[in-house]
Amino acid sequence: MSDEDDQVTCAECGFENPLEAERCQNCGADLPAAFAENLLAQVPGQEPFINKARITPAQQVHLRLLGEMLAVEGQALLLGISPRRAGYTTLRIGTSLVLFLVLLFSLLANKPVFTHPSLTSEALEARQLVYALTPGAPVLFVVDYQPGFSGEMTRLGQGVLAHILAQRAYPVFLSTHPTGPAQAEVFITDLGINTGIAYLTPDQYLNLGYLPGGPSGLLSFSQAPQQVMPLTADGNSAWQDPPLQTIQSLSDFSLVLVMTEDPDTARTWIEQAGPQLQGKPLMLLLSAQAEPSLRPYLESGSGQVQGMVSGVSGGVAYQDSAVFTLQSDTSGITWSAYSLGLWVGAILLLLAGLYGVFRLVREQENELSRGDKP
Amino acid sequence: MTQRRFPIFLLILAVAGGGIVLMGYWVDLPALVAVRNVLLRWAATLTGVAVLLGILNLLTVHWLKIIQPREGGVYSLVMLIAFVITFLVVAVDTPTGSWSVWIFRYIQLPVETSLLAILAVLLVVAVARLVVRRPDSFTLLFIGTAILFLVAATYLPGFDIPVVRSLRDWIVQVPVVAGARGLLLGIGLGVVATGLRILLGADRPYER
Amino acid sequence: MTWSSFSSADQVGMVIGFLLTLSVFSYLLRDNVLFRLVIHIFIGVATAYVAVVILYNVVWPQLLLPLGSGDPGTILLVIIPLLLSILLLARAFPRLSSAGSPPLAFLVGVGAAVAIGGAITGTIVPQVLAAINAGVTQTTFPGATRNWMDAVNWGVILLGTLATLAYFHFSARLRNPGQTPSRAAWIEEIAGVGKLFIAITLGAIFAGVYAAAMAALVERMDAMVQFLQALLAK
Amino acid sequence: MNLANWLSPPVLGLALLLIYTLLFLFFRYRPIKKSQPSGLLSIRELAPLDQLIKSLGRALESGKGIHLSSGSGGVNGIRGASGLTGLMMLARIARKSAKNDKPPLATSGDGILNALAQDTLYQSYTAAGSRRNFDPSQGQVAGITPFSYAAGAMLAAADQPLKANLLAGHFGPEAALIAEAADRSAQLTIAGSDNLPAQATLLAAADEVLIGEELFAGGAYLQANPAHQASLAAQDALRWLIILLILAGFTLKLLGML
Repeated sequence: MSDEDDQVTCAECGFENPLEAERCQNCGADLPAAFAENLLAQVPGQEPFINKARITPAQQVHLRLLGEMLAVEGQALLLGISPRRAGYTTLRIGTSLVLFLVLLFSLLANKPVFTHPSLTSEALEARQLVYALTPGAPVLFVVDYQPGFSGEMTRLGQGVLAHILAQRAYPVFLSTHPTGPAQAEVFITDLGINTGIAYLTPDQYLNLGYLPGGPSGLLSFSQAPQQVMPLTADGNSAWQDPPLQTIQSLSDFSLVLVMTEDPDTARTWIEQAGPQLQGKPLMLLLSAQAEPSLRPYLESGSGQVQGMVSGVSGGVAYQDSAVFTLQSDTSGITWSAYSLGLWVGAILLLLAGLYGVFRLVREQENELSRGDKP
Repeated sequence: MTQRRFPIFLLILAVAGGGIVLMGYWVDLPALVAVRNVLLRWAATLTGVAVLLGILNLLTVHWLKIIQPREGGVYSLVMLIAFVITFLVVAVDTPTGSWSVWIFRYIQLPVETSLLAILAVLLVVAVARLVVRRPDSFTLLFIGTAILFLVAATYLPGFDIPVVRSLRDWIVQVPVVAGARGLLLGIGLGVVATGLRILLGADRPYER
Repeated sequence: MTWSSFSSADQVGMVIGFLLTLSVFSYLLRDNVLFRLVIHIFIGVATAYVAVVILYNVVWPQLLLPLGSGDPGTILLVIIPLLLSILLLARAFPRLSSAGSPPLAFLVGVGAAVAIGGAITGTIVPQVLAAINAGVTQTTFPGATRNWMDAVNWGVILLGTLATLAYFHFSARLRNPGQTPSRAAWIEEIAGVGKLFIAITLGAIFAGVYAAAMAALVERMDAMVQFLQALLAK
Repeated sequence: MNLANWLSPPVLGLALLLIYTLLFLFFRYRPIKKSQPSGLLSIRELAPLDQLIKSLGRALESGKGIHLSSGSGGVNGIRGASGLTGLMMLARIARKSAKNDKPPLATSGDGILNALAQDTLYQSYTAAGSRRNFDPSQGQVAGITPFSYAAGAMLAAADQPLKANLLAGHFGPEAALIAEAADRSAQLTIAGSDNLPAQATLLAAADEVLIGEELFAGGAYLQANPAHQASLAAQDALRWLIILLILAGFTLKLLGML
């Protein structure tokens, strides 16, 4: 160390700084912070430095790692990545075969084997909200799921959307994802064609397209929808149809319904758009993966979310209970195939866990046997 | 020695813009709310334009792969051809036109749904690797809860075990609410910490 | 549905969809050329679609249309974001890359403010108040045991929330040399309890992700089965 | 009870924000007393980040690079905070491997994050005094929608000679595809996100995962500059304040005083 023991040399430019300085006065780079004396004792074979020298916590971490590395030098290091990958490849191919054959059999047999799920209490609330819609009531239908999740989300949302249309309400589609406009079109046209609902002419719904900017875009839209989204997804002016002229803010919609698989998207709608709703209902159609992290908002009873339907089971239950009958399912997910898939998936996860235990025991035995040899 | 340039202008732009938007959550002055709405609208528009910047970068990366004789250039050529064809069709036919929806329905949807579908297999292998990597009570509880939730979603007639389903309902209404609430509060704290470091000028990622 | 009942566009589409699905599923066997080709086509198509949507929904209505509106107020309000957008797009050319810093600084600042505001007003405060009110409203336990079960549930939720929050406590002190910095014993106890709640919560979410993946797999298998059945029943 | 309007959302929210700011400024600028130099905050062990530091060292020895993915969440809102945290960690990685001939690869699914990643790389290379070997194409956009980004990052991980992949930002469950591709090329994957489904999926798929808010401590754990230290200390202090607030509120409510 330098002889003036109350100086700290800057690593970047070699300038001598007073001990307390956190940044080098010459080039402004970070200075190493104070040495922790007892930490030094960890590094075997190091006589302690002057106790006033400084070491940053990151160097503290490195010293500890160095200490660990020195300590384990003697033992055979178990590599982080186990060399034999073959076991996992066979597991992967085996799982693929089992799942494909089971689903193929179930889809070809096409016999309703599993009983249909029943409506949860929050799905009942959601159904009441849709029943309360008067003809011509504007409904903001937010299609905010990634196209990858369209299988689950179509099965979940088709019953709700058909119910909204059966109430003669006026859905206005919007998305905060760039893929939203096409997703909404696919969703509506599939529903219109397959279910024979005749009143799905273009003037029965509006596709506003993509709202950019995530939370800040959503905040400005909820305050001034007409200025922020003047045009529809395909570029012609949006707001002259009768039910929409009066909409000046989000609270002018009779119901705001958010369809998403990402809890952050749902949370962003709750955080940014919720306060602007002034009591108007906010309903969530959630993928099964988002339900657990959104439940605290439902249970909080602070009225942030009024109704929630989640997962394929929620969609099937909603569709069974609604007053209208959908001639055929448009999403291609029959309940029995899906349920069989879940059961087989659960069994495969259990077997995979057991396989992991078996592999662990075998690796530890090899470890021991390798250790015994001179 | 490079005197670290400290562009005060960028810092003021970030802190002032952010400060006005943040104050708007609590202060209700009409002037502040008006300025805030303008700033939010600009931020939303700029975020949309930034997507174009990202697309330009993506195209340049693939273009460089084509002109440099590195292998993998063919894939980049295929990507650029697919880009040009789709861009022309969707631009002419509008994003919700029949051709555009055709491309979306028969090219983008099958690939994305299949990418998610193969996760149903990959996650099974991942669970096996998890057990080897971390054989402790946390993993046991994690896999056990997952299996219980998958099984409790549906039942074969005659095989219904009511206790499984009411156990699932209790778990999803009590421990999961508690765990999720704790996690969300924690993540909220982390987000506030990260955001404040930027608004107080301690972190300046925009500096060159 | 027989093959002829589909329009020719749908027939071509179903063939392409079928082949693309098989190519992606082939990744389960091993990474192969077909999979990479399909992925690059997918990236090209997805990117192009987004580019056009941005032009239709952002650039045209919010940057260019107002210019022609004639009223100076809106024109002024559009000039600044238009300028910032041009500076931002200058980032695509390495020579001008420092020009793009002002819009980036503005976006980072506003983004941070929306993050803080959203996190506090949308998550931290409502969840703190919910934890206090312990609003266990929808427990489905019948009649008499209701208030006894509610009390237990309120206790478990309160304990779980606080233990999970305490699990993440980061600060630690160097208790004895030679060991890593560790936390006080009582914090480790609470963290141990929190760990159980985290495992259960993440397990429930993992089941949700697996169910979503299973729904996608069933949908893809069903599409392939429908395609083959339609083809064979020509 | 005027206590109730104290707990009204706007007042409580503003109070928490002001308290946090004061705590941060206190921990940031408090004088470190001469008597206890070790009063410096140290952080509990975070195994995923220790693995990252170890693989940084191994990457230097083996001449392989590190791939950092800052996700596709942009810089807006909660997703943006996790993306920006990813960039803070990129700064540390870039400074450490500035002299390594295999520079770090920084992919993202968003134009802003990519521009900021290029700035961070430029900043770190200049600070490490080797601005010459900074090349902007180290920061790449691999895809613009979340799934096309995951597919693009999958191929980037498979094609580059990498030692480890650090996924630090906003992801969906499709990030498990990146972890799978990395595992097939015998690369280590260390992952952290603000999104809970991604955390649950990566807990199984990645080799090391930062759960809950551990990602947000990544900056402090690696960077060790005083601002990050102070922000983490303030975060912990506010955590216990919230725990006490909840306990106090709950008991008062039970006693019917609230």
